Amino acid sequence: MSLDAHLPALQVVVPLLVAPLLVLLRDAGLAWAGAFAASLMALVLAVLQVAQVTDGAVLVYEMGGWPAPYGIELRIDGFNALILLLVTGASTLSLLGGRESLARDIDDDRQPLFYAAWLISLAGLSGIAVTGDAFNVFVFMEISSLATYILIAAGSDRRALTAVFKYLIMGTIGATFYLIGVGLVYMMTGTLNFADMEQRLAEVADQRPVMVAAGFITVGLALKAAVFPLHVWLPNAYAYAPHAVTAYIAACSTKVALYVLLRFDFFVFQGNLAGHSAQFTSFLIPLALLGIVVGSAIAVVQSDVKRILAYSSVAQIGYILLGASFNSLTGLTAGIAHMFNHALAKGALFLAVAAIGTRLGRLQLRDIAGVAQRMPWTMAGLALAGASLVGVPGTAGFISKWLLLEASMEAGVIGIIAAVVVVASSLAAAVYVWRIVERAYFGSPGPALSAGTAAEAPWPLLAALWIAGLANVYFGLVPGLPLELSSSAAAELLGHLP
Amino acid sequence: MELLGLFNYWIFAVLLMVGFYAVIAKPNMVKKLLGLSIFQAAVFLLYITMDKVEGGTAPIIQPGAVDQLYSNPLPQVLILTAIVVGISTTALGLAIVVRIFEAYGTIEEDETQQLDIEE
Amino acid sequence: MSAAQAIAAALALPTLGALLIALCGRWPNLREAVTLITAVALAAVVATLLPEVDAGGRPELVAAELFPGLAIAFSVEPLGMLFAALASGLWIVNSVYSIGYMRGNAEKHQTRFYVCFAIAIAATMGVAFAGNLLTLFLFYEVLTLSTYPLVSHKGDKATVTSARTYLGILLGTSIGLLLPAIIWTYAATGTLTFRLGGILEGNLAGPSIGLLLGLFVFGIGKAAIMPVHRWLPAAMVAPTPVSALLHAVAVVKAGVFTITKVILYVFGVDLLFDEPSGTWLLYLAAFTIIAASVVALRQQNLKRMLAYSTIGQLSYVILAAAVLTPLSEIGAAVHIVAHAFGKITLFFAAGAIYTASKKTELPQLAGIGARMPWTMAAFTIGALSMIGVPPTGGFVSKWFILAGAFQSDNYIALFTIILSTALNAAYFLPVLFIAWFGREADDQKPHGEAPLPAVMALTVTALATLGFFFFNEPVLDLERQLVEALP
Amino acid sequence: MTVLFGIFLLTLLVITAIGIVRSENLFAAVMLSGIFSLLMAANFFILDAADVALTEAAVGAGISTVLLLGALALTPMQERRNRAGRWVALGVVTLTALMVVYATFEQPRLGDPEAPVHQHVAPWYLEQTPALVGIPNVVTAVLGTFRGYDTLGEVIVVLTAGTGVLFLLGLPGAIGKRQREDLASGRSYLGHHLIPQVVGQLLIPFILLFALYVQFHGEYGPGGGFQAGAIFAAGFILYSLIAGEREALSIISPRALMALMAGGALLYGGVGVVCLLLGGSFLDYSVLASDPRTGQQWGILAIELGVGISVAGVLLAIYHAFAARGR
Amino acid sequence: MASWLDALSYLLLLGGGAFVLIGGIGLLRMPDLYTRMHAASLTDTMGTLLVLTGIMLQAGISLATIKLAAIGLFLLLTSPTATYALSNAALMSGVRPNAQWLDRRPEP
Repeated sequence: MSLDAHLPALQVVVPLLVAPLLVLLRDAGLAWAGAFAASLMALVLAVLQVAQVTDGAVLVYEMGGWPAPYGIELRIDGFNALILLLVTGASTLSLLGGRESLARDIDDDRQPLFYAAWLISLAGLSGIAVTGDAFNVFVFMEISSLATYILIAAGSDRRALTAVFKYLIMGTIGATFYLIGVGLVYMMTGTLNFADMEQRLAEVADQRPVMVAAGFITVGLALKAAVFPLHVWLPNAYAYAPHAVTAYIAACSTKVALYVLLRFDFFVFQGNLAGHSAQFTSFLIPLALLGIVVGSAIAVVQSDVKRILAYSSVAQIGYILLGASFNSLTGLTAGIAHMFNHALAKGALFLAVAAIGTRLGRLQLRDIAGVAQRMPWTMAGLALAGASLVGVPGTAGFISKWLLLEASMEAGVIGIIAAVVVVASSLAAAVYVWRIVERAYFGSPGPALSAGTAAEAPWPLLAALWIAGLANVYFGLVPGLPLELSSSAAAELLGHLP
Repeated sequence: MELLGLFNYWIFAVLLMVGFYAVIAKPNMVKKLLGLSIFQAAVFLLYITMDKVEGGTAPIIQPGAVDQLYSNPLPQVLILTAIVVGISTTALGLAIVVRIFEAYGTIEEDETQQLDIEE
Repeated sequence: MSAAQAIAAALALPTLGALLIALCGRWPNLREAVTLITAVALAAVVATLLPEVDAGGRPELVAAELFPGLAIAFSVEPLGMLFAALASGLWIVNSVYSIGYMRGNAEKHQTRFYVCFAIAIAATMGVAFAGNLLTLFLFYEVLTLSTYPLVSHKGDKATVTSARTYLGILLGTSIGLLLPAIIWTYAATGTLTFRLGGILEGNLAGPSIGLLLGLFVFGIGKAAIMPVHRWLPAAMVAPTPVSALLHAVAVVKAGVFTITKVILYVFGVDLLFDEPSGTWLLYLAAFTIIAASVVALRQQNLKRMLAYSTIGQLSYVILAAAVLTPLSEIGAAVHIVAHAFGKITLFFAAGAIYTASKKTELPQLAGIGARMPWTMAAFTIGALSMIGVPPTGGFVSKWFILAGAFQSDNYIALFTIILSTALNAAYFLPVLFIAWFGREADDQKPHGEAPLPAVMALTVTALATLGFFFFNEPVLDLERQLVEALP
Repeated sequence: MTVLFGIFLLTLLVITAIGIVRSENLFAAVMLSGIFSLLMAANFFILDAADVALTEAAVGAGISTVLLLGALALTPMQERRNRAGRWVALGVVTLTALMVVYATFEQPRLGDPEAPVHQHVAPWYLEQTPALVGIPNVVTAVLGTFRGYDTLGEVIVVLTAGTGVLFLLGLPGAIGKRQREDLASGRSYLGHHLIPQVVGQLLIPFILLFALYVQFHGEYGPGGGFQAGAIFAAGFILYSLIAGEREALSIISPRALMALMAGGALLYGGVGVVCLLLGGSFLDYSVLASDPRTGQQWGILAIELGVGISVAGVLLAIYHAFAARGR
Repeated sequence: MASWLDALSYLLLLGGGAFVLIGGIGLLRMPDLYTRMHAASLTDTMGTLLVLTGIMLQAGISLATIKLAAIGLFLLLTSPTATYALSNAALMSGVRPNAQWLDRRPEP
């Protein structure tokens, strides 16, 4: 077989096998280089695969040469490809930008372990994205989660520890719920392969175990994805993780859980369970709306920049979910596209925050007053990404929000409400982004700044930030790629509805 | 006997309940982890229960045995993996708890929250 | 240079200029030279577009196609052409004036000032040339944001507070009302592209039209129609050149321009004409005119008085547009120009007075005419134009509006205009009187005219005000194209 | 008979679980959880899941108890009584349990041969294993080949846990400031007690031998890399209890431990890559030898070894990380 | 197999069970740690050995028997050692045996 037939496998294997090598290293710089190289390679692999699936093709890879459902198969379609692109891109940029701040937060002899954990989490997230096997999802979910706990626990503030413990508990509960659900489905179908499940579930559809399984799986994954009432682990975890880590996980980790949620619900259940799609809608839309409202509202009153952005993430997850729960082509496209665009915006924002944090060390609003004079490029990038988060036309954020509004317009009365909520929360977003920007540009420098010799951020960080920022503009003006992928993904998912 | 067939499932439910309760109701972090492992063990029971076949044996093929029933190997494999995942989570959790105790001087969640607020 | 390139250039030049200005921040002379050059170049570029539009051409440029039927696109039509020409032309004068003013008052952050100014102009061009609602919305917001630093220029507590009011009202209304209106329009029609005669025809009917119109009118807070006018007086804390160009020309005109454009290109005159639920706009405009004039009457601070007068004058444009007759539509367009010349002159004068004598209150102006004859002469011309006395530009526009009102026997409009004219006279003439014939208080430290650039600038605009009375044909020709389609 | 025994065990299981939750002395709770695991293992055994039973016994009763004790040595033993919000918790929990019970009524009965689980994939494994892999223990076959990818994931999970614990707690002589020299030596341990020392030294070789047996007997009976690794680690932990950490760490140095951790995973992954280079797909062992079946067997042997090495390394490293943290 | 062998094995099994049961009772009734451990350990060793022998008799001469023998040997070594280690640890951590309970017993 030629090598590019192995792309799906390599996507996971490369970071997975570089990680143990890093454990053996003693030199921090070398470890970083290795991690970055692996992550970059993963990004290249992802791009190659995206190129292959844009025309609606599906890459199938049989692990160990065993045909599904007996062996584990990897399936790559538009949806997975988008997620892969997102995960690898986020990891690569965060690694590129994060080196200096990480080197400051973490002792040298611990850094190899840290970067190993980073690669493992990358492998785990990619593994979730590529696999077509329900249990395999669980395994890689745990891999990525455990690794992510390590990354967050590396935060210099002691609150990082309590935050990560909460995350560990809730994450494990989520994973176990998912496991229960899979178990029940397996019990009724005797298979673990998604596609196969869909076939065989038809016979036993609407039996209690299956419905209960649907419930468990949805709740479990919602926990992992920090869907509104289950989001309590998210703000602290984001706020106290090392800056680069925040940029990385905020961009992709919750998205991947959402991906599994959508994949499972649309692929396996909605086709078979009568009225499940209706329940899905009626159950999730209110949650999504509440999430948007509450998240935005709390974000507006926060005083710590990272917490502002963390709560905004809660709201943004609400957007994605809202789009998905409309069960319409436009809605799903909007949701999936928003996964991508929000990742761009949030990633860039947190990279900018990382830059400020690297120089100032403190991230209260009052601390960053006037920082724009010291770090003009960083702040410009932050403003740009902020615009995308608010959804200013011409940025990526606008595209998906517009689609979302279109979808809500199609959805009747509840849609009107949704549209109102979305617009209102955009206003809120404008407010909390503006609070940051105004402080940074027009605030008079506080003691922290005027005393310290805060200069512009290190160039790799700036490079990462601006790559992400410009991506926001590029995909805002030429949204072809993400739209193609997400609409094909949406069509693919909806194809499984009766 | 009809209902006895479901006994294992109910035990699974009860264990799930007990473990889950410990996780969410107990503020002590070690206790939470213990509850978590009970919680997971319950799920193991669910899987292993479904692999049993009346009159079967462990899926180790004896040479020359004709129409011998074997229990289902797949759930066993899954649970082998799941057990490992469980212990790994516990180990990591314990390490975090130790660090928390060093940083806060307590492993009761409500107390650490109190300390954070006062900070 | 092809038309499309010209459009691109019109947007790119000021942006580029802003960049250069930022880079040359260390060398004031160079910086201001760049500003002037950019301004002149921009005016030239815009001028190259004029002939084609005059000839009925509609140059277009699609910057980016977001979805099918939704793009960042530009298309030059008479109204926008006029607006662009006006803004870019006056930017030259204003730059000259700013240089005099900023140096005369030794303001801080001058670089930021010029940069933001350039960006604001770029945004104005975008608004003027926007080919669809989305593009217009985008640049509308950019304009808001880029002017915030200018308004909060002084940076002390009071200034920042009013600047926040300014931003809050403009941003809030635009996102909270204008955006939903746009979405609604898109949902109803499936397009946002401007088309003369409207795109809503047949897609929307009944009271919802009135409602949508409401969303638009209040969403476009820059038009300062009551009750969303509060930001304009607040914005008077800005340095005078800002008030002059932005709050007499660019920003506020962007507002009324947008409303007019929405009426002509989104609703379509016919639709509104047949739909009773839209007529409230007329009454609201009328009310705003009267109320604003009355408030202006009671102002003691010169700039605040001018601000309220602006509010009134803006509603003239809306009123004219809302009368919905060919002549009145022309009147609306013409009034944009006439009022621009007049009001910028007045602000220049106010700024000149402040620069020369640090006077801001009306009573202080007693006898100042003797000290600053040029300035006060210009001021007088501006004031007369506001009232609408020949031979000033103000008369021309009012004439058209009145004619339009007659055309449709619209007595509310007639009555409003006449009454407000009286009110304008009532608050401008006293000022002129005390300025020329009043005895100035004895405790005066002597002062002469303002710095030369300032005086030059205001003389030019004053002359323009006069000149517009005689040479208004080009504008009329341009705008007649708008109404050929109308009944 | 078996059913009754099963019910008896399960009831004990529930009682133990409740005991764990209720006891406020964490030490007692940990001990109970060890018993809990043993009972669970017994259950698994009467449910015909020998491998799982062995693993649960080795891990649940053995390793996790050791780890918990290691952690308790560094944290308070006593849980503070706190009854806040238990009614809410009880409500949530009951709801979950009720959902499950509700589901049970349409689930296949215990041991029902007609259950879908026994129809679709499983029979295929049972039938094809002799032909395709040619080893008697189907569990090992599925674990190693058909779902070898999952098992690779499992090894990585273990490696991650090890990495995490070392990252958080450090490992004397490798991670963190502490050096091997400031570790406690045999004196402070059971070392100066004759009986444990003699018995320990008598037993340890056999334990390691047994570990090897489990490792390589995995194809034919219950056992395999993971259990073997656990047992191996247990043997060494016993040694360091008797002789002291410093001596234990001088036998397998910290760096060597980390090398084991990584090496096992690398061995596993390496096999996969070799298959890939030999023209098969990832983890397709059939290309390793001329005869596919032999290839499969070699592959399983190799990866089981990898699992064993990795697990042993990680568990030892974790133990030392905890043990060395205190003093 | 011969019935007397069977009978013997049952006897052993029952005996073993009895010993373990007694040990359990002792564990409950004895007053302090040391006595309890004393009760538990002895009976435990004895009981398990008996049970194992019983099973061996059941199994006859086979691999299983050898395994069982190994287990028995193992237990014979470990369970006393464990008891020793435990009581030793208890003593070191300051648990004093209390022998006064005899006196505090109520008069019959």
